[in-house]
Order: sequence, then C-alpha cells, then structure tokens
Amino acid sequence: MKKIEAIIKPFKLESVKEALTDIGITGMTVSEVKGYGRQKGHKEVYRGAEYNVEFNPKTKIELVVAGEIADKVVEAIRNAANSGKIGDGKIFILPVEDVMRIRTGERGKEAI
Amino acid sequence: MKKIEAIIKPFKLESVKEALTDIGITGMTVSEVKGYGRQKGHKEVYRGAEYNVEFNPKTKIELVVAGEIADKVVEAIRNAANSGKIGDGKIFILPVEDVMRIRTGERGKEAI
Amino acid sequence: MKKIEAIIKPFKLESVKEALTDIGITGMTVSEVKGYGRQKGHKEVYRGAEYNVEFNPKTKIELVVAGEIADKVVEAIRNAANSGKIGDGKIFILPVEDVMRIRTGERGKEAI
Amino acid sequence: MKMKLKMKSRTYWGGAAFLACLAVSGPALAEDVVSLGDTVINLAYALDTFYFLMSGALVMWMAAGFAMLEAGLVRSKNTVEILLKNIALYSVASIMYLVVGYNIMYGDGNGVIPGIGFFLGADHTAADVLASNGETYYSSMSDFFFQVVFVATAMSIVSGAVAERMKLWAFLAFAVVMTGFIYPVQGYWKWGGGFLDGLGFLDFAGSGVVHLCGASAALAGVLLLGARKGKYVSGRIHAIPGCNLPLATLGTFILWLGWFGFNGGSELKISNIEEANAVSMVFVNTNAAAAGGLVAALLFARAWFGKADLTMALNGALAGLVAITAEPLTPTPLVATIVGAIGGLIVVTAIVFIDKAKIDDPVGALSVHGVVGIWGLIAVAFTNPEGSLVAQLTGIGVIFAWVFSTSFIVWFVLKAIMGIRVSEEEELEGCDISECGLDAYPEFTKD
Amino acid sequence: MKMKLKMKSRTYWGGAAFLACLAVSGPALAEDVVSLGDTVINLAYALDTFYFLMSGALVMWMAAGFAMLEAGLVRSKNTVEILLKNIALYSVASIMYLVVGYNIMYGDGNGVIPGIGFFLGADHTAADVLASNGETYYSSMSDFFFQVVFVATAMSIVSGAVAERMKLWAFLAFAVVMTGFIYPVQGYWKWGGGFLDGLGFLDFAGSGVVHLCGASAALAGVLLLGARKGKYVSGRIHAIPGCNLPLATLGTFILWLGWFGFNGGSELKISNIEEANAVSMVFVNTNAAAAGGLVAALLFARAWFGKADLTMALNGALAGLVAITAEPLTPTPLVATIVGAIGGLIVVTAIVFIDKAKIDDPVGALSVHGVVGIWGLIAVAFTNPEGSLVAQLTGIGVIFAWVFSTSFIVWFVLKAIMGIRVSEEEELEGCDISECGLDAYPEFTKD
Amino acid sequence: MKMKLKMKSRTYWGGAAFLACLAVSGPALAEDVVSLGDTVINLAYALDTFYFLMSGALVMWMAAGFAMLEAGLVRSKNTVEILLKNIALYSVASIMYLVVGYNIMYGDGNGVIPGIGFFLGADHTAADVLASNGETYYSSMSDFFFQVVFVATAMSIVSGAVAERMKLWAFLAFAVVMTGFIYPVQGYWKWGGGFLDGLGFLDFAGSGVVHLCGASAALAGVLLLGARKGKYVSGRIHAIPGCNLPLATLGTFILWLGWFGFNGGSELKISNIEEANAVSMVFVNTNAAAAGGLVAALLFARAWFGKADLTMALNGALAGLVAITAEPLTPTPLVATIVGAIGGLIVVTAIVFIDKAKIDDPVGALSVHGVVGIWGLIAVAFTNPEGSLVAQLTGIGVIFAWVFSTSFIVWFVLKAIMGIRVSEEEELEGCDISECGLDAYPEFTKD
Ligand SMILES: Nc1ncnc2c1ncn2[C@@H]1O[C@H](COP(=O)(O)OP(=O)(O)O)[C@@H](O)[C@H]1O
Ligand SMILES: Nc1ncnc2c1ncn2[C@@H]1O[C@H](COP(=O)(O)OP(=O)(O)O)[C@@H](O)[C@H]1O
Ligand SMILES: Nc1ncnc2c1ncn2[C@@H]1O[C@H](COP(=O)(O)OP(=O)(O)O)[C@@H](O)[C@H]1O
Repeated sequence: MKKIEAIIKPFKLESVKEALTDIGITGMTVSEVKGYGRQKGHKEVYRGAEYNVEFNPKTKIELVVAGEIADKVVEAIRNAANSGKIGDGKIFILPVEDVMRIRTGERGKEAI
Repeated sequence: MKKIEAIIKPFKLESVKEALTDIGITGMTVSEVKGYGRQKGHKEVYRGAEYNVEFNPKTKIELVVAGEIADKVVEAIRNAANSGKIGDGKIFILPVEDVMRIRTGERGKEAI
Repeated sequence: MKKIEAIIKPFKLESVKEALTDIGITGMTVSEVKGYGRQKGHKEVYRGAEYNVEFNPKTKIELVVAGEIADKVVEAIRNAANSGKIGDGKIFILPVEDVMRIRTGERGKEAI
Repeated sequence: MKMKLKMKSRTYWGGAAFLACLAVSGPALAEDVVSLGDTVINLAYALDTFYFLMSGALVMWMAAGFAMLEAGLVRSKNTVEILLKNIALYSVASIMYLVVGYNIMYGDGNGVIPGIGFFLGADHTAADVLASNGETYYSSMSDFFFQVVFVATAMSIVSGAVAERMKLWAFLAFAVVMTGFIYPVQGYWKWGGGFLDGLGFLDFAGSGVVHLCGASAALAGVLLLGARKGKYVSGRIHAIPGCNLPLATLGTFILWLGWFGFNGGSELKISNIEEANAVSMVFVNTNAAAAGGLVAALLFARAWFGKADLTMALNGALAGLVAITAEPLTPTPLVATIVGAIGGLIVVTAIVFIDKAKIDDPVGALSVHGVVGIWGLIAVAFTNPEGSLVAQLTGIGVIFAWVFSTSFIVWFVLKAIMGIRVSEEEELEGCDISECGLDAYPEFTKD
Repeated sequence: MKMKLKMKSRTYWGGAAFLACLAVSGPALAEDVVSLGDTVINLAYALDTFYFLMSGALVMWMAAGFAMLEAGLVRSKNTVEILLKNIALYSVASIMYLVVGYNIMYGDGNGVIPGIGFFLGADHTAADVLASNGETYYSSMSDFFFQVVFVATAMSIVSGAVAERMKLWAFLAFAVVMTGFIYPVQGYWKWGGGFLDGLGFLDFAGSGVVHLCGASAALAGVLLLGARKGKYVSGRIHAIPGCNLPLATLGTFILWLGWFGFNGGSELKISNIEEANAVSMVFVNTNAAAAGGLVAALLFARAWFGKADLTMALNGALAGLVAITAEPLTPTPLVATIVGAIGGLIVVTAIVFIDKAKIDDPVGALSVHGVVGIWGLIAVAFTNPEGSLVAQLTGIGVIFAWVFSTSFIVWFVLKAIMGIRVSEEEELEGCDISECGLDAYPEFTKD
Repeated sequence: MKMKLKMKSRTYWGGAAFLACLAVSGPALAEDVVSLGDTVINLAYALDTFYFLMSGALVMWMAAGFAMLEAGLVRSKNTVEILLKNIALYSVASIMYLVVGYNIMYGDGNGVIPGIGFFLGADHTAADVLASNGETYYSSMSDFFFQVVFVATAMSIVSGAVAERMKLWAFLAFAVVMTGFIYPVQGYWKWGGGFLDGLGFLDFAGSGVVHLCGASAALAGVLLLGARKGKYVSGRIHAIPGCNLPLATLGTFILWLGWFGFNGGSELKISNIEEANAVSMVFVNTNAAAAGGLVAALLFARAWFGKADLTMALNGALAGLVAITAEPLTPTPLVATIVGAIGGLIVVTAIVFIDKAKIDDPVGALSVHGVVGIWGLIAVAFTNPEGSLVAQLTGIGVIFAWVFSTSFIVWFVLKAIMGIRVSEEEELEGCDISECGLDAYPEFTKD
C-alpha cells in the first residue's frame, strides 16, 4: 500500500476531490498548510511597514491506497490540480506497511 | 522504528492520549484535519440555500515508536478510539529510517 | 529520496527556514500542530477552575529531499532549531518512493 | 419628515405675539400668564418623556450586551444558538409584555392578585395633563417603552445560565410565560403598587424585581437541565473556557453603559432641580459601584487564583451594578463604591462555590444576578434610612419563592412535553449545527 | 471647558432678580412676563435641538451597525475591504452632503428641479426665533446633523449588496455622486417639499427616500456587477456562509438601537405634550415592528428550511424596522407588530427568490431595504387615514425610476472608465490583500 | 420605581390651579409669575443636567471604543491583557478621581499649586440655584460624572502605546497616580481656572488637557519600556499586524460616536438658543473633522503605500476628532473638515516616522493623540479669533513638560520597584497566559 500526499492550491480541492471519487476513492484526509517554494509570496503593507508573506496557503491531501492503483491516483490528482502556474504543488508517494480501520479492526487493504 | 498516524474523532483525543500514556508513550504530535470517507457529512442551510459539508472534523495523531511496540500502540489507539460508529477513523503504519532529538542530537530509539 | 519531518518550536520557524534556504532548499511545507511530550504544558485558571493545557503549540516542517543531502538538511534544521531546552522537538526521516511536480508532471529528483 | 410640513398650527406662547398686549391690563395679562404656564407644563412633560425614552433606549441596548457577553463565554459551537436566543427572547418579551404583561403589572389588582387586560390604551391628552396639576407628567407610551426593556433584561439573565445545552424552542416557550406572566406578577407586587410595596420593601431599579427574578427562573431551569456534558467528570470540575473574550468584554461595556438608563431612568422624573440632582447622583453611584466591583473582583481573583482573571473582573463589574441597583440614590459615591466592591467579592466566591456544588452556570448568571441581587437588596437596609431588613428579606423571599416555583413548574411541563435538553449527539457537535444549521465562525478552525 | 468661564453674561429670567419687583405694578410685571416667555421659548428651542442631536447621534451609530452586519456576513478574505467601504462611505457622505447635498435637498426648487447651493448658512439668531412665533423652533445645524446621517444610511445599503467583488475606488466614486446628487434630488421631491410631497405621498422616516433609494442604487450596481465567483455554478446555488455571525448579530442590535433615533427623530419636535406622545408612540411602534419581524422570519424560516436560521431572523428584525419606517406614528402597537411581521415573512421569501433569480446579494440588502421598503410604503395606505394607495405607488415608482436609472448610468460610466469589478485572481485570494494589503484576521487559519 | 409612588408632593406651577386666581389682582398674579419663573429655572436646570449626563454617558462609551480598538490592533496572545487593562483603568480612574482627583482639578488653588480635598460635597439646593440668578445651572454630580469619564479617556491613550509588553500591575499602579494626580493638576491649570487659563490658552474639550496629556504619559512609558521583541531586528522594521480588524473598526466607530458627547458636552450648557446653536455647531464640526481626517488619511496612505490601509484610515478619523477637539465651535464646517483632514495627513506621516525612529507604538496613540493633539491646539490660533499662537504654544509646552516629566519619574520608580516589562519568555508566549491565565480565542488556531 502507498500513502499519497498531495500539496495543492486550496481552490483546487473541490475538483481534486471529485476526480478522486470518480476513480472510486472513498476516503481521504485534508489539512491546511502553508507552502514555501518557487512561487513567491506577496507583499503586504501594514501601517507603512512593508513585509513579505513568504508562505502561501496550500491544502494537503493525504490518502492511503492499494499499491497497484497509486499511479492512477497520482494522475487523477495531477490532472485535476494542474493549472500550469507556479505553485501548483507536489505529490509524494510513500510506502505504507499496514492499515487498520478503527471501527472494525480490519487490517490491510480491506481497511482502506 | 515505525510512524503511526491515526485519524480519529476529535472528542476521542483525550481517551486515546490517556491510553497511550498508560502504555508508556511519552510523546506525540496532534493536528486538526478534515476527513472524507464513508461517514457522510451533514447538510446545512444558509439563507435558504442548502449545502453539504462533506468533510468531517477529525484529529490526526502522529507518533514514532520503536518497531517492536508498534502493534501494542495500534491496539491501544484502536481500543480507545473505537465507538463502533462509521467515521471512527484509520490507523496507518509507516516505516521510519531515523529520528533525531533536536535538543540533544541523539539519534535512533534514544531520540524517541 | 527522503521525507524529513521536523517538529519545532513555532518561533524557530524563521531561522530554520533561513538555514534551509542557505543550503539551497527551495521548497517546504509547514503546518501548525500541537505537541505532547516531556515538555509539560502550562496551568490555566478559568473562573476558579484550574486546568492543564497539556499540548504545546509546535510547528511541523515537511520537506522531501534527495537522499544524499538528507543528513545535511537534518543538521541544518537541528542547528537552527536547537535552544537546548526541553521541547525543542524532533526530526523524523522517512523513505519516499517517488515525487511529482503537478505543474510539469516531472517525476523523481527533478520534481523536488 | 420635512419640518415645515409637520409644524402643528396650534400656537404656543410667543414673545412676539405677546409684545402686542404689553399695553393691556390685568385680565389679559393674566390670561397670557396662564397660557405661558401651560406651555411650561408642556415643556416639563416633554423633557420627562424624552428622558424616559433615552433611558429606555439605553436599557434596550443592554440586550445587545447580554448577547455579546454570553456569545463570548460559550464555546464557538454553541454561539449561533446563544445569539439567536438572545435576540429572539428580546422580541418575544417585547410582544408578550405588549399583549398582556404590562397590563398585569400595572393593572388594578387587589395587591396580591393582579388585574388583567390586553394591549395599550391611549396616551394622556394635553387637557388631562394640564388638569392633573403635575400628577400626570410624562407619556404613558414612554412608560411602556421603559418598562418593556426591563422584562427583556430579566429574561436575558436566563439564557446565559442554561447556555450550551438547552433546546432553542423550549427556551423560547419559557420566555413566553416568563415575560407574559411570571415577571409581571411579581413586578405588580412591587412596582405595580402591590403588597410588597405596601410592606415597605424597597427596590429602586430592580435588584430583586429584575435580577433576582431572572436568576431564580434560571436556577429552576439549570436544576432540571443538568450540567453540560464533560463539565463535571468523575468528581472533577473541568473548565470550559469561553471562546471569544473580546466579545465578552464588549458585552460588559455595553451593559455598563445601558445601566445608566436602567438605574438613571428609574428615578422616573428629571424636570426639576431635586429630581435632576437625584438622577445625577444615580449616574455617579452606578458608575462608582461598577468600578468598585471590578477592582475588588480583580484583586480578589488575583490573590486567590494567582491570575488576573478577566472573566472574573467582568463579572465583578456586573456584580457592582446589580448590587447598587436596589438603591443607587441614597448612598454617597464612596458608599456606593463599597457596596459594589462587596458585590465583587461576593460574586467571585459565589461563582466558585456554585461550581463546586456542580451547578453548571456557563456565564455566572446565578452569582451575578441572584446572589449579588440579594446582597443589593439587603444593603438597602443599611444605605437607605427608610429601608428595613425585615421588609427586604420578605421581598427576597417572596420574589424567589414565586419565580422559582412557577418557573420550575413551567420548565417541568416543557421537559415532559417537548424536552428541554438537546441530545448528547447534538451537544457534542454543538447546538449551532443541529438547531440553527449554521456555524458562527465557519472559516476558523476549531478544537 | 470650565463652567465659570463659559457662562454667558446675558441674563435670563431669575426668580431672585424678580422678587425685587414684586411690588411694582402692571407694566413692569408685564415686561417680566415677556422676558419669562422668551426664556420659555429659548428652553423649548433647546429641548427640540437636543432631541435632534441625540436622535442624529443614534442614526450615526447605525453606520457602525451596517459595518458590523456586513463584516459578519462576508467571507474573512473580504472583511477589511467591507469595513473600509463602510467607514469611508460614511465620511464621503458627510462631506458631500455638507458641500452640496443638503442645499439640493432643502433649497428652493420648483418642485421638480431642485435648487442648488453650497455649504451651510448661519444658524437662526435668537431674535429671529423669538419673532418667528414658534415657526422656527430648533437649530438648523442640528437639522443638518440629523439629515446627514440619513444619507450615509442610504449609501450603507449599497455596500452590502455589492460586497466581495466590487472595487473599492469605484464604490467610493459612486458614493460621491449618490450622496451629493442622486439621493438629495429625490429627497427634495419628498422631504424638501417637492412634487412627491405635493401628491400626498407619505414617508415618515424614509422607507422610500432612504431604504428603497439605497436598494435601487444597489440593484443597478449588482446587475452590472454580476454574482460572486462560485455563487452560481452550472445552475446550482452555492451558499457562501458569512464568516462571523456574532458581528452580524451585533450589527443588527446596533441598527435596532439606532432606529429609535431614525424614526423617533423624524417626528422633528418633542417639546409639547402632543409631540412628546407622538415620539413615544414612534419608539414603541418601532420596537414592536422589529420584534414582530424577527419572530415571523424565525418561525417562517424554521418551517420552511427546518432550521432556525439566525441570519434570516436578523434580516427579519431589520425588515420589521424598514416596514414601519414609512409610518410609525398612526398604527397601534399591535398593528405595528403585524406590519413588521409581514415584513419578516416578505424578507425571507424575497431573499430566497432573488437568490433563485441568480441576483447575488450577500447580505440581503435588496430584500430588506428594497422589497420590504416597498411593503412599508404600501402599508401606509392602510395604517394612516391620510394615506392613499395611488400616491404611495406613485412615490415608489418615482423613487425607483429615478434612483435606479441614474445609478445605472453612473455605475455604467464607472465600469467603462475604471472598471467596477476586481480581477478573478483578486476575487479568489480576496479583496483584502489586493485592495487593502491587510488580512482582517491574520492569525486565524482560513479554509 | 412605580410612578405614582415617587411623585413628590411639592407643587409646581399648575395651569389648573392657576385658573382659580384669574380674578385676583396684581400681587397674587405677581406671585404666580414668580412661582412660574422658578419652575422655568427648575426646567432649565434639569435640561442642562440631562444634557450633561447624556454627554457623559457617550464619553463613558469611549472606554469601550479604546478597548476594542486596542484589542483589534494587538496580537491575539496579548488580547486578554489589553482588554483587562482597559476596563480596569476605567475603574481605577473612576475611583481615584472620586477620591481626590476631582478636588485637585476643581478645588481652590493659587493658580499653580492646586487645592486638595476628598470625595464629593452635596449637590446644589433648589434654593441656592434659584438665588444664583443663573450662575448655578446644573447638578454638580452631573458635572463630576462628565469630568470623570474624561480622565479615563486620557488614561486609555496610554494603554495602547505600551501594549503587548507592559506588566499589568505596573500599568494599573501608574493609572492610580495618573488619574489621581498627574492629570488633575494640569487639568486644574486650564479648566480649573489655573494659570494656563489665565494666559488665554484655549482648549475647548481637551486636545491638550486630555489627548496630549495621555500621549505624553504614554511616551514616557514607551521610552522606558522599549519596543516589542521582534519589532526592530537588525535595523529592519517588522510589521506586527493587529489580529482582529473588525474590532478595531468597531472601536473607531464607538469613539466617533462618543466624541459627540466629548465635544458636544464641553459647551457645558444647552438651555437657550445661543447655546443650543453652539452645541449643534460642535456636533456638525466634530463629524466633519472626523470625516475629513479619514478621507485624507485614506487617500494619502493609498498614494504613499499603494494600498488602502484600513488601520491608517481609522487613525485618520481619530486624528480628525483629536484635531477639532481644541476648538469645535468657531470654525465653519468646511474649515472643520480641513482641520480634520490636515490631522489625517499628519497622523499618517507621524506614524511612519515614529516607527522609523524605532519608537514602538502598536496602535499609533502617540501620533493620534500627541502629534495631532498639538496640531489641534495650534490650529485654534487660526480658527478662533480669541486664540493666540503664543498662548497655545505655552499651553502645549507646559502640559507636555509636566505630564512627561512626572510620568517619567513614576514609570522609572515602578521599573525600579516591580519592573514594568514582562519577561522575554512571557512576551514570547503572550501576556495573556502569563498574566491572566486565559486565551482570548482559545479555540482558534494561532500562528
Ligand atoms: N521539497 C519540498 N518538500 C515539501 N514540500 C514542497 C517541496 N517543494 C515544494 N513544496 C510544496 O509545494 C508547493 C508548491 O511548490 P513551488 O515550488 O512553489 O511551485 P511548483 O510546485 O510549481 O514548483 C510549495 O508551496 C510547498 O508547499
Ligand atoms: N484511504 C484513506 N486515506 C486517508 N484517510 C482516510 C482514508 N479513508 C478514510 N480516511 C480517514 O478516516 C476517516 C474515517 O473514515 P470513514 O470511511 O468515514 O469511516 P470508517 O473509518 O469507519 O470507515 C475519514 O474521515 C478520513 O479522514
Ligand atoms: N514519539 C514521538 N512521535 C511524534 N512526535 C513526538 C514524539 N515525541 C515528541 N514528539 C514531538 O516533539 C515535541 C517535543 O518533544 P518533548 O519530549 O516535549 O521535548 P524534547 O524533544 O526536547 O524531548 C513534542 O511536543 C511532540 O510534538
């Protein structure tokens, strides 16, 4: 099983979620993060003092999937999240050793 | 060493934390996340327009432990977080290659 | 490639970010978390009732780097985040199987 | 609203017009003096009425104060509901008191059994006023306005104590009975000239009739309702911090301001030197008592808990205000400060002990309005020469007995019929979603 | 500000001084009566002026109410901008109405074409007042103050409807024309004694001149502006919840309070029994209508949507206030409650249908001030014997036609010159950063 | 508070009663005229007193304005403490000014050395008033009330400038000395009839006595305190954005409203035509100056920084208010607008330069109340024919020298005894936890 972590632009969440459900993904976990990268932040002025907001708001999607469909998932996310602009984000694939569904105690793929 | 990520219902945090300290876990990191899964969100009406809140508030617990106690930890979390209701959440086990305690620079198990 | 997760004290973020950019890191993702550990939380009194805030605010930095520079990165973070006080935090190193840059679709190191 | 169009044709005293008749003798002059005298009566009537309306507007503003205070002291997941309860109860009070409450409170009863009637009669005619030889000196509509906002205040006290767990509709149903019947009856006993008034029970602006009354109704509700889930677990008291202290502070400032109308307006007349002095004294004492209450509570909390607890300081200011409300006129400002300060000490103690007694009052309403209301009424016996301890205690007993028992019955019936508490599920996710379908702060992450 | 130094030397009636001349006969006495009479006129003038100033201060406070209401109902990323728009439009209105608006509205026109003039003239001299035989009875400066806050109210209505997408500077440019020209002209037609007034069109405090006027200007803007991105996607209506409901509730309470000045002050006189009664009646009815509106909207929303929607309840209270504004004096409090309640039912319906019509009004301003404003004006025909349906409908038509068409032109020109809508990019990240360079809540995480 | 029970038996002029004696001749008639005259004096006294009380209530409301403004401009981790400081300082001021301050300010000194006394004397008797021939025309208690809220205003200015780093208890200790001694002494020099007043120094409502005074005390504190950690690092200025701009905006609106009482009440009399006109003019000019200040600051900030900085606009409005406070009566509304606008330009410049000078003033209090206060005092020389530049400059010098030096000493002593700054640790985690043990927004995640 793989864990896929995608850092995307917040307003892309809706379409990514739809893309994932379309390919049969039933679960994911989302959180708000701040991103630092090529995409530069913006300048703000507060009472005459300028300052840079170097971190841009991003949304992080985490989902664990069966190894064989990992690539499909990555593609789906990419297509939905891609706007061709700097700052679109990254997708990371990590190995997962096991999963458990708390409610049932199931393990492995059944638990996803 | 293993990294254990548990997605649980927010109000279960207290009991999970206690369960973990009971088995001698001394550290963990917690964050607020939103979950999408079998548990459907709820409907809200705002000024006549209905809308679905598809994401449910969840709490994510991350902790790195020595490989040999991983299962004990998973069990502890499960027992504390399980309410038998849809939406109880998931536990993921990931491999960890190394750990460092910033304060001391210790590495490996000592650092946990 | 490795994923490095560092849990640090919030006010250290600025210096850690600088330390990382100094060694040529161009991207990272940051989020706010709450930490439980040796560093005990503080007592608050609310209308006569005392209560412990056991979780301390922490900042989590996630970044994926090429395997060979992982140690350099860990050192950089440690030096910048270390105040010698309990609660300075932890650094975890996890294996990463692949990375994709959403904008370009690049994979592997190029995508970092 | 163009002035020229609205000017009445009726002609009042006009110096110009008068110059003409300078020549004329006695009788004509006398007539002018009469017409002038009538104009003066008109003016006094207008001033007293205006003073009433401004005071009433300030008291109406207190409804916003309670709403902000309570919204600041509950958790964010119950904020929408408490806001709705507050503005809805004000509306219900306005309607019920108009329909019947006012007539019960100021109708002609036999001293114990009040009279009854519906809606409002016509206002005083100019002729009646002029003929009343000073007896009738302000608009009855302005009187109604000033009275109606008081009812709302009493009801606002209840909402805070039952916050975070009571069903919205059960609460509003109670509000109907409270503002239409329970409050007016005891109001009649005192301010309507009933037996409490005859007994010499003194309550200038309502430490008893308004504040103790509200707290008594709240206590009955709280006892039947029980504590919030998680407040008292395995014998330990868990603090449940309010989610927005700036709102709570704003609410307190609003109440402080509104109280000048609450106490100041209760002098009921301002149009001559004595009355103007009296109203001024009431303003000064009201402010002094609030200040004394805040400082005392702040220092006491600091000494006791080691922290300068803002919420205790705010309750201290309100305690000072409640304490002086029973008699803001006779004490000197220094005495008023002390009366308020004692209120501040009492409220901190009361909050802690009521909490230890496992009676869950999220905003401290029982302590501020109940316990300190009683203190305020007792203090009258010492600050007002005309006051008698016996009469004060009687009044306290009667008001509490009446309001607590009737409220208890109403809450009890509501509990039987529709239930007064939200389900455990709903309480966990918060009343806002389940009852109102909204988040108060949808964009801000919550614990 | 030391009293002793400011006391004018002018001597007014003094009993003491008078005792001296007790002996003296007719003429001397007569003179004293005259001086006394003048003093009385002075007093009445002072009281009416003070009443005006207090009413104006309450209306000024409504500007804060609109700011809070709107800041509570938009998303956090557009909060700074809506706050800035609100306080800036109030300032612009204050200046433009001073420069020219007031003179257009109350100058001498021919009934249709208003006169024009700039800045304010001198106030009434004591001599003029005494000679006016009651015609001139309050300070013209206090009149200006009371009038200027009304303009701001009309303009505040616009800001809510165009929130979250209109450019700051285009908005302020419109405010200049609206407060300096569009509003004053129709104000002249009614309150300035123009042809609408001649036709017997009745509008006590401005359901039409202020509220319908503001809503008409807003509608023109909204139509040219279009809906917020993401509000109506592929035919579906997406709810965009307001980010801070305690602020929205506070704003409603502020407006409710301010409305006592808005309607109460519009009686324009309080210094005699009839007027004092009238002002009191206006206070009572204003409060009753708001209460009726809130309760009706709350129950209706509950029945319709299954949830007790706080935002609908708030709009209901405002609807009740707008509805009664056209005639708060003649109806009984019961009738006023009903007029308000109907307003509450209308507003809920209007909000839903305007939304279905894909006209995006984030705060419901079109429904509250426009649709219900019309209801209020029509109601006059039934609550005021002097009212005529024809005259009311004519007034509605004229005000709407004038304000909508002129506003449409102004918005259109602004759109052509500078553009009225922020870029899609800016709208996505929020107007606060792009227009104001600030976050409203920089420390709190947002969705 | 039942009307019928409170009616005094004293009989005032009654037309009815009078009809009886229509027949009677001269003397009787004369007596009636006297009693009527006395009634009129009573009325005037009541009106002026009521005007005072309402004005005082509006100024009291300013305390809430400062609290909200400051709570909005600090970081969330220091919010509870700033709220507590604001409401506590108001209470301390109320008590200290009652105990001794008022007596110092309005006692009989020799012009330089004030007199001293404690607590308040009895109010004027009716007899004294009637005998005073107009000299005594309002309640001394209402005067105290109006005065006490001014002291609080001066002290509120300090809290903003020292925010986010000063110890709570050191601050309150300073408040005791400031409100009980430092402020009253210079207040005596001007409004108490001391030497500054003799010099012809003009300060209508307190640009100097209140605002410059507060700013001078604040400056002394800031200099001894140093900047917030992280504000100026390695020569660079770091912006520290306020955490809640809706609160800051609400605070500004509250202050704007309260200022009508602040300036309007400072005319000290309203009961005749000239005075009523004067008060009205003050209202209009106060509003105009605030509007001018906001617009000027907004445009200037936009031109300078490229962004429409809300916080600068708010400071601009306050600057306009402070600028006109020294003389809101003599200028025309147009001139008042300009005086305010210049204040707006000055404040933006001052804020930037004070920041560049590494003097850390989180809310801009030094610029708004200090720099602009000086501008307001200087402007008097041009807007009031009786004003003299020399006298104004002298006044500025004296007030600054006195307040700055005495404050500096007090701060210095406090620093030596108990320390005035929180530890670096505490500052990092925020004063709220360390000093108050509470979070302002416990449920909302912070950076
Ligand atoms: N090496 C990295 N590790 C973790 N997160 C990263 C890394 N590089 C970029 N990110 C995340 O991806 C986001 C987008 O990256 P950025 O370089 O700005 O644009 P792009 O992805 O188009 O190259 C960043 O804001 C950050 O959150
Ligand atoms: N494949 C997944 N990857 C990551 N998180 C998941 C995944 N499936 C579920 N979750 C998380 O677990 C939570 C509970 O899952 P859900 O399907 O709703 O109930 P249950 O765990 O009882 O099956 C979800 O809200 C989501 O946060
Ligand atoms: N085993 C663990 N797994 C995950 N996070 C941990 C673990 N131990 C500690 N942490 C995180 O590191 C932070 C610091 O740890 P703590 O034990 O308090 O101090 P130190 O790192 O100096 O030993 C904790 O607040 C928590 O967020």
